[in-house]
Amino acid sequence: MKKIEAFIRHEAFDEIRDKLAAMGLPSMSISEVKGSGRQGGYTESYRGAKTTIFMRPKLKLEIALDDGDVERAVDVILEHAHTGEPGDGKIFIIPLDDAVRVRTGERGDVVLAPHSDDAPA
Amino acid sequence: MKKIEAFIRHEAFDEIRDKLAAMGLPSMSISEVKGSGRQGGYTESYRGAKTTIFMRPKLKLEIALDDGDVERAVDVILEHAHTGEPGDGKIFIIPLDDAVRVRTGERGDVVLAPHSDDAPA
Amino acid sequence: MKKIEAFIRHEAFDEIRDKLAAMGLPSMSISEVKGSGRQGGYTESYRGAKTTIFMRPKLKLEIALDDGDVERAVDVILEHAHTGEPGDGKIFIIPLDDAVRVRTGERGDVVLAPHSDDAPA
Amino acid sequence: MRQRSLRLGAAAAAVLLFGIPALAAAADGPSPTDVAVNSMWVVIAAILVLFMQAGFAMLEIGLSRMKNSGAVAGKIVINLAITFLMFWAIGFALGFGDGNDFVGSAGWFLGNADAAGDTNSLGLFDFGNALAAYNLPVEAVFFFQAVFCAVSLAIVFGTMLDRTKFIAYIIFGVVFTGLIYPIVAHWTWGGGWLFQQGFLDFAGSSIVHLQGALAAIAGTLLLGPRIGKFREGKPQPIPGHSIPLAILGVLILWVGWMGFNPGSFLGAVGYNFADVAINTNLAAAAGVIGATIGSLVMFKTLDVSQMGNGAIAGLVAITAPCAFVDPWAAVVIGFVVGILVPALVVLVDKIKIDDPIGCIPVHGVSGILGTLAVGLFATRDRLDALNLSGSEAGIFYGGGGHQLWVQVYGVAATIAFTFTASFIVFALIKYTVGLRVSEEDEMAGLDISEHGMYGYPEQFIEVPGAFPESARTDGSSLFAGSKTATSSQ
Amino acid sequence: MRQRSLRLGAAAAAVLLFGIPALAAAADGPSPTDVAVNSMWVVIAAILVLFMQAGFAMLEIGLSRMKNSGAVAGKIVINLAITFLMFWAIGFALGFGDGNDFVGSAGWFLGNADAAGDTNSLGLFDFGNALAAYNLPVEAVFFFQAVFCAVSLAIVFGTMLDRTKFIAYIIFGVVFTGLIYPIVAHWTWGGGWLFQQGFLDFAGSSIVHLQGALAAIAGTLLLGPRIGKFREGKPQPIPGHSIPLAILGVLILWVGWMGFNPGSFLGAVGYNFADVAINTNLAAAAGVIGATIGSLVMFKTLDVSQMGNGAIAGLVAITAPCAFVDPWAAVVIGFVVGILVPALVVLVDKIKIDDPIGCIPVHGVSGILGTLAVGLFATRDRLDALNLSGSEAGIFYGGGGHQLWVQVYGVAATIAFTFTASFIVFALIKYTVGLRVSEEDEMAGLDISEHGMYGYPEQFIEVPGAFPESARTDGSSLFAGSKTATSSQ
Amino acid sequence: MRQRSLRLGAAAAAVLLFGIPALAAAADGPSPTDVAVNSMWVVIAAILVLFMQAGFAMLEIGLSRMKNSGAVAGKIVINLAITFLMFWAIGFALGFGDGNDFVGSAGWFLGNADAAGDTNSLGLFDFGNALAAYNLPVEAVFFFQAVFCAVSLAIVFGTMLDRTKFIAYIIFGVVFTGLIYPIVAHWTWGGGWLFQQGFLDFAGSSIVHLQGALAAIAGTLLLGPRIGKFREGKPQPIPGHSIPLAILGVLILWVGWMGFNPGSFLGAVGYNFADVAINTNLAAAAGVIGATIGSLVMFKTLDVSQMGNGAIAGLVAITAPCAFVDPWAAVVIGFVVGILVPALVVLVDKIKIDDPIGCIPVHGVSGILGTLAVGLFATRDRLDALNLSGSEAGIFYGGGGHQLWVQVYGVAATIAFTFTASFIVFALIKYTVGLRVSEEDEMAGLDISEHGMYGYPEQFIEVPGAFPESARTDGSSLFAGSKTATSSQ
Ligand SMILES: Nc1ncnc2c1ncn2[C@@H]1O[C@H](COP(=O)(O)OP(=O)(O)O)[C@@H](O)[C@H]1O
Ligand SMILES: Nc1ncnc2c1ncn2[C@@H]1O[C@H](COP(=O)(O)OP(=O)(O)O)[C@@H](O)[C@H]1O
Ligand SMILES: Nc1ncnc2c1ncn2[C@@H]1O[C@H](COP(=O)(O)OP(=O)(O)O)[C@@H](O)[C@H]1O
Repeated sequence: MKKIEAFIRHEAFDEIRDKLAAMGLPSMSISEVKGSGRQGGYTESYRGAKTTIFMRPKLKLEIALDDGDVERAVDVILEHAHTGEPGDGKIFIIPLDDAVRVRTGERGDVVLAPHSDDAPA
Repeated sequence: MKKIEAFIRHEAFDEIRDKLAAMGLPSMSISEVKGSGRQGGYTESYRGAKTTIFMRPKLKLEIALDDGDVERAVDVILEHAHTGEPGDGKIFIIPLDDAVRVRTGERGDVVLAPHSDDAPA
Repeated sequence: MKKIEAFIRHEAFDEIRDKLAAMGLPSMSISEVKGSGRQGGYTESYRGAKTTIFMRPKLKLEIALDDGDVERAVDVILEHAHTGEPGDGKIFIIPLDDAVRVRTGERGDVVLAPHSDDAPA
Repeated sequence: MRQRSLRLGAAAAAVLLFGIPALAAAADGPSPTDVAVNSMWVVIAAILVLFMQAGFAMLEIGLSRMKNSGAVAGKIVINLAITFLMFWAIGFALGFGDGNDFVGSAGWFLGNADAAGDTNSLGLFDFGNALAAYNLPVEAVFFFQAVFCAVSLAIVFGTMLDRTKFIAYIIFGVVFTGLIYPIVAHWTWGGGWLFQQGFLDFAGSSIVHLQGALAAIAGTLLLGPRIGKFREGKPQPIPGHSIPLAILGVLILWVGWMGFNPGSFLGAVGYNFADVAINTNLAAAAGVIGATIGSLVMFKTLDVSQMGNGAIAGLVAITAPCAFVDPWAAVVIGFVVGILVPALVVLVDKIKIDDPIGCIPVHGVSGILGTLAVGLFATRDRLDALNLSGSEAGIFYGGGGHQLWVQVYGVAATIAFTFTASFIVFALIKYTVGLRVSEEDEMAGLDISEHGMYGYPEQFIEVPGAFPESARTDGSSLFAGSKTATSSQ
Repeated sequence: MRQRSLRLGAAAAAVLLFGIPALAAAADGPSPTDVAVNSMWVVIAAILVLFMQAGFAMLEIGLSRMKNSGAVAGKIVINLAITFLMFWAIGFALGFGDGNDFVGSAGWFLGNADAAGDTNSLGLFDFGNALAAYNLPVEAVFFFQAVFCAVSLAIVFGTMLDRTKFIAYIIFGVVFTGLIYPIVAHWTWGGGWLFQQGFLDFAGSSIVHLQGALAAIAGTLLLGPRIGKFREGKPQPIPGHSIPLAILGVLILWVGWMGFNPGSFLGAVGYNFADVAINTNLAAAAGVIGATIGSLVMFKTLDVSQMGNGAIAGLVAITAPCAFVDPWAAVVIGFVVGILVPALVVLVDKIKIDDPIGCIPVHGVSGILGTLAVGLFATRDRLDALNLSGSEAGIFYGGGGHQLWVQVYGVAATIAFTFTASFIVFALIKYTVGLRVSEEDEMAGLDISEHGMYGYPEQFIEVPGAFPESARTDGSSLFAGSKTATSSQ
Repeated sequence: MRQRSLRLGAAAAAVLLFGIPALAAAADGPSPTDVAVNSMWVVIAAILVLFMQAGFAMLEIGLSRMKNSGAVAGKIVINLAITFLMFWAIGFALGFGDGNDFVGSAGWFLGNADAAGDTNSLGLFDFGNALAAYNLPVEAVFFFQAVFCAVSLAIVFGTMLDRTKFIAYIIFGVVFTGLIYPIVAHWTWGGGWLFQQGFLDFAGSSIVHLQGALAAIAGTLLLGPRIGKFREGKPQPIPGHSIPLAILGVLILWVGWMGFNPGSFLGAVGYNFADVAINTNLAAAAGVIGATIGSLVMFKTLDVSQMGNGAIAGLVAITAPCAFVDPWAAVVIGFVVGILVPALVVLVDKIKIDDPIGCIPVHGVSGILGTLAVGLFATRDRLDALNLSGSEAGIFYGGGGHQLWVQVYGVAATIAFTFTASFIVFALIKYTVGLRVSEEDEMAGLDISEHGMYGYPEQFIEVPGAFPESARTDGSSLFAGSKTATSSQ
């Protein structure tokens, strides 16, 4: 069991979700973050005072999945989040000890098994 | 040392926190996320154009704790976040290498020890 | 490869980022969270009804880095986030299995190597 | 046409010229200039009162939850629309047309108004003509009275925020503006039985504000509090989502009241409407001070929403007496209702009524107190200047308790009728189409469950772009009962 | 000075006293009191119309994306400024000065106006003097006409939200307020050729609203839809970020219209402006009802932005006929355009035009239908009262089809001229300084890319404090083409 | 009663009829119609000025931090309340009552005003009666002057946003509206010594705006900049949280100014207030253009808040000269102050004053320049029309430097008195109850630390539901010094 945490551009998300859902991996969470990396800052100017903002808005994508699905998911993200410009983001893979489905109390691999978009397990 | 990451319904949070605090586990963090899973999307309609939103608002709960407290905490979350309907969410358990308390610089298990609600360690 | 997750006061962030960037670790992400711990709640009052809010706004800082950089980064955070009052926050260190740079597709340690502020790898 | 003795309607502008001897012009009919001046003032006042809809919108939106803000906005717009149409069709005729002591029956659809600007072209009732009032086209009177009715309706739904079905707003709006409000208005401003008893309500503390509050209470009792308002019997704060918009609303209402009260002379020439404006401002100001002190004493905090409520409480309370009392009395009246507001807010919480915008203290209690205040503070001089020989001065001005008594039963009659009628209508709604949305819809927010889109769609997380349409989407009708967007499977 | 027969301009206020026989005063020149009354009404009406800028600002801001909200705000302010200056310099002279049948040529910079309050001190054209109209200082007329022009310009850019370069707003604004709008206004309100044909547009359904919409369409065609509006040919919702602000905008516009239409008599003494106010309100109300029903039928939801659009559609449509038709006709007109709005919104989507605020249905189609409605519903009585002997009653009042025909070619002429002229200007802009921001800037939002700062800088994540200035920051000029803040390296 | 020669007050409306010979009516006392017309205009103008409070609220809220937005809203409401009560009790008497050259002493609590609508029923001072001015009830004059005072007070606190204790607002408000403002107002508008020198300030560039700015500077100097405003000596952007609300504020202020300046004739019959409206609009427009150019040149960006500041700078500057200068001069005045705004904003930053809303450039410097502009651009014709024989035409109109000199020392006297008095009051506050909140409270935001609740409680993360009350909660009084909500343990 692994968790993918990907920091990506907002624009990339729609296609990534569509593709993952089509692959049986519609389960995921997103949140808003701000990040810095190799992408430069930008200038904000207000009433004559200027400042450089290094932290740019990014989307954080979290997907818990079976070990066997990790590469597939990474490939999808790489494909759609890639522009080649700095700011494309990074993907991190984190080990998971366990997963629990709240609705059923099930634990372990079954919780992360691929499934179609809206079929309750 | 483990970290629990639970994606739950907003409504469940109050009781979960009360119960965890009563158990000596008041330390936690929450954030807003949007997620999809087995729960279906919903329709937004605006000026005649319709779209299905798959990503629904959820609350992400993060709790770092001692290995020994994990099951207790999972049980509390399961008890209060459970409705039996799709959308109840998932709990993930992640290994932690270390924990540091910024106020004191302490490290390791002591940082995650259960404590009463507002007693500085 | 590790990931640092630090829950800190907002005020501390600027200096932490400056220092980390100066050390070659400008890559990071932040997000808004609310948290409780040893810091007490505060009272909100509205139209005569009062309530205690235990969850206070905090900043969550996420930094993926090489194992060798972890202590340096922790030290920086400790230095600037520390006030000695409850509410200073905590730092968690999480093992990473892998890291991928979306722009280049590179994987592993190279992705997390220190770099100057805005030099594309 | 009914015969009436020399009772002179306060707000109905059947008023002798105010401190100006020459009535010759009036005898010959007003000059074109005077007609223009009178209708300009009344139309401008009506525009200011129309603007109050924006004030109510901002106040109610500001004090609602984010997820219901669009629903509140939509409600204001449709209710304003309903008011104009219903008042035009039947409300104005029932309220202001000639008829019997209880209800009018002339002027349906403004029929026979000739657009030529003759004064009182509808010949509504002799009330005006005999006294040189209504020296302006009937359309100006209609405009003014219609926006008053719209204010009363806007008040109704403030208490019912965040959980009421949209269709309930519509149905109740039709009945209230077409029937309930006009009937009560007729009693006083249409020359009906209360008016004949000497009941005084210059600009509507009871007729407009109390009525709105009564309907609100009736609706709320049938509706119940919002989910989460009471936990283990204790009231919980459910703060409105935008104090800035709420205070914008308060300021717009304050401005609008400059039409509401001073415009209620229904004319300009011969009236000292500036005096009424001053009384109105002083009461509002004293209301703010009162509520601020009250909030500090009771809550130990400077609650901004309470300050705003204080202003409105002062404005509501001075609405009935504004032309009959001296400035110092206006200050006293405003201060008293202002300082009561925080206590009343707590009391309303205590009796487990959920009143998000403070409608009951502000429009209900302050409306009653303001109406009664006429019986305490009205001065003989001012009544005489308005030729109100059928009414007595207040207790503090040697008039004895008579006027207070009249005010009391005027208020009582209004309460009895409006509460009962509203309760019946809301009950009918409740047991037919339903009054309250489902629990799921309430949790999800009315915006998404009834209007298909959030009021602030980009907050808090913008999910970028759009998603392909899905077969799973739920297109069931809003009017068919409880549609929910949150649990669509 | 041109000779003109006894054609009487509706909106131009060359109107006989309305239902009042005594013209003596007019013959001797108006009294100081009448001048004060007339100018007070027109100035107040102008202030209300000026206030509509706040309405457009809120409506357009509310229906734009959060990241572009500051740009919309800035656009409104600078366009208002441009209008006043251009209209003062040349617009008023071209539009309302004496001249030929197509354009005026007197009164540049309000020159020769003497500030002394003489009526028509510019001696613009005999239109007024001959008929006792313009009984007010020329400055009041100027103020009123200038804010009308500002409304027309505000409409233009609603459709072009979220993607247009700021410089394009400025350039087009200068040409539109200095040239395009005044010329068309002159045709009718300046006593030009359309006026002489008996064309009737009381307050500007075609002159103000349709013109704005035409320029908007021209601009939009050259601009293209927002990124993401159409996905695989299907229109996607790009919801505005704040329904509360949008509805505040609608309510302010509704209030402002109480100046727009009733003020278009350009005087008060002798006019039943309250009647016009009633027609206006009824049409707005019926528009709301129509759009609500339409939205429910077409979209199966109570779309709040559509309710607001319905109100404005009703207001736009009644603008031309408001003084010529009876209240029932106002209701019909408002309802028809209201119920059409949702269908038209879908249609506009179908033909792949991206119109975020519904400008085309609301100001375009409703403007046309309102103008044509004069040919259907105008009553002989009302035309006579206004002494409009050159115009015919509508079809439903036995006037035959003549007036409708005149209205049709008036609309056609307006469309032909304004669309062509606007298209040319926008095309020139497009191929010189550019009309649309770069894709990067559009994604980043106009606020940051053109104005250096977000409209809501604290949302959604507040990055606390400030960062040291960096050499990397991009200081290239906004006017030098596409500056982007998102990809500065 | 003081003897006064035939000095004629500009703004005080002691003005001969403007271009109209017949003064007969005035000799016999004004007709009821004229009284109605005059008071209608002044009351409506006062309502517009009252509405400016909503403008200041939105502007200041928009330019404040989210966490302080509720505090700003509360401040506006309570200050408005204080103004009405203090001005009624003593301010009006000190400012406008008959008295000596420095201060008035009649009309406390509007005493003896008889509500009957007699003109000048207080018999305040002979200023008006002798000259046929004050042809309206004293209540109208009071209303107008009270809302002017409220504007001046609203200005004070803009600069002091985000860090001032609420109690300081209240105390200073009481002193300023009860004492400081009335005294300076008396010098000119009460017929005092400045007026007798021929000093001209038609609607208050110096009396209202400069005074507000002076008090603001005094307060700010004692208060210091916000935390984070200067880092290592460099000014940092602390952007306001809502440009849309700020621009709504600007537009409301612009609209309100249509009452502010044209209403300052204090009457309608015989005055060309439309002319003043035009000058006012042109200056605002030119101010926008100026500030836009200035922002582009200085900042290389189209700063929306600067555009708004430009509008207000133009409005402030034209306030003194609006009735005395020709339109072209209004354009010049507006443009000059507009283009200066961005430079002044930078300058204020340079001298380490933290002025979040640009009060110093906009109300201070523009107020001074506007007042001085009278000495440059006033025309003899206009002064004669207003019968201002005691004042000279401006330098550009052959009047020599005399009037400029008078304007200079009028400004100097205002600066000396108001700055000193305000500084003393703020210093007393600082060293008693305290002027600034604790650092903790400032970081947490004034909303939560002083008002118990955020202005936008749902942003950014809604913590759902409510929590059980805790013993740990801090109930210490707000007035007992520094209560903080952030560190309550
Ligand atoms: N080491 C890291 N830790 C946490 N977040 C990171 C890290 N590196 C990058 N990110 C996130 O990814 C986003 C994009 O990074 P980017 O500048 O594209 O990285 P790179 O220079 O490697 O291409 C950043 O804004 C940040 O949110
Ligand atoms: N594999 C996953 N990775 C990340 N988040 C998930 C995952 N599965 C579920 N979630 C989160 O939990 C929420 C609820 O999921 P739900 O639909 O109840 O899952 P299930 O179908 O297993 O019951 C989702 O909206 C999402 O935020
Ligand atoms: N065990 C934990 N799990 C998750 N977040 C935590 C935990 N402990 C602390 N936090 C985060 O750190 C913030 C500050 O904690 P604090 O009260 O300072 O902890 P301590 O009492 O150990 O000093 C909290 O508001 C919360 O966001």
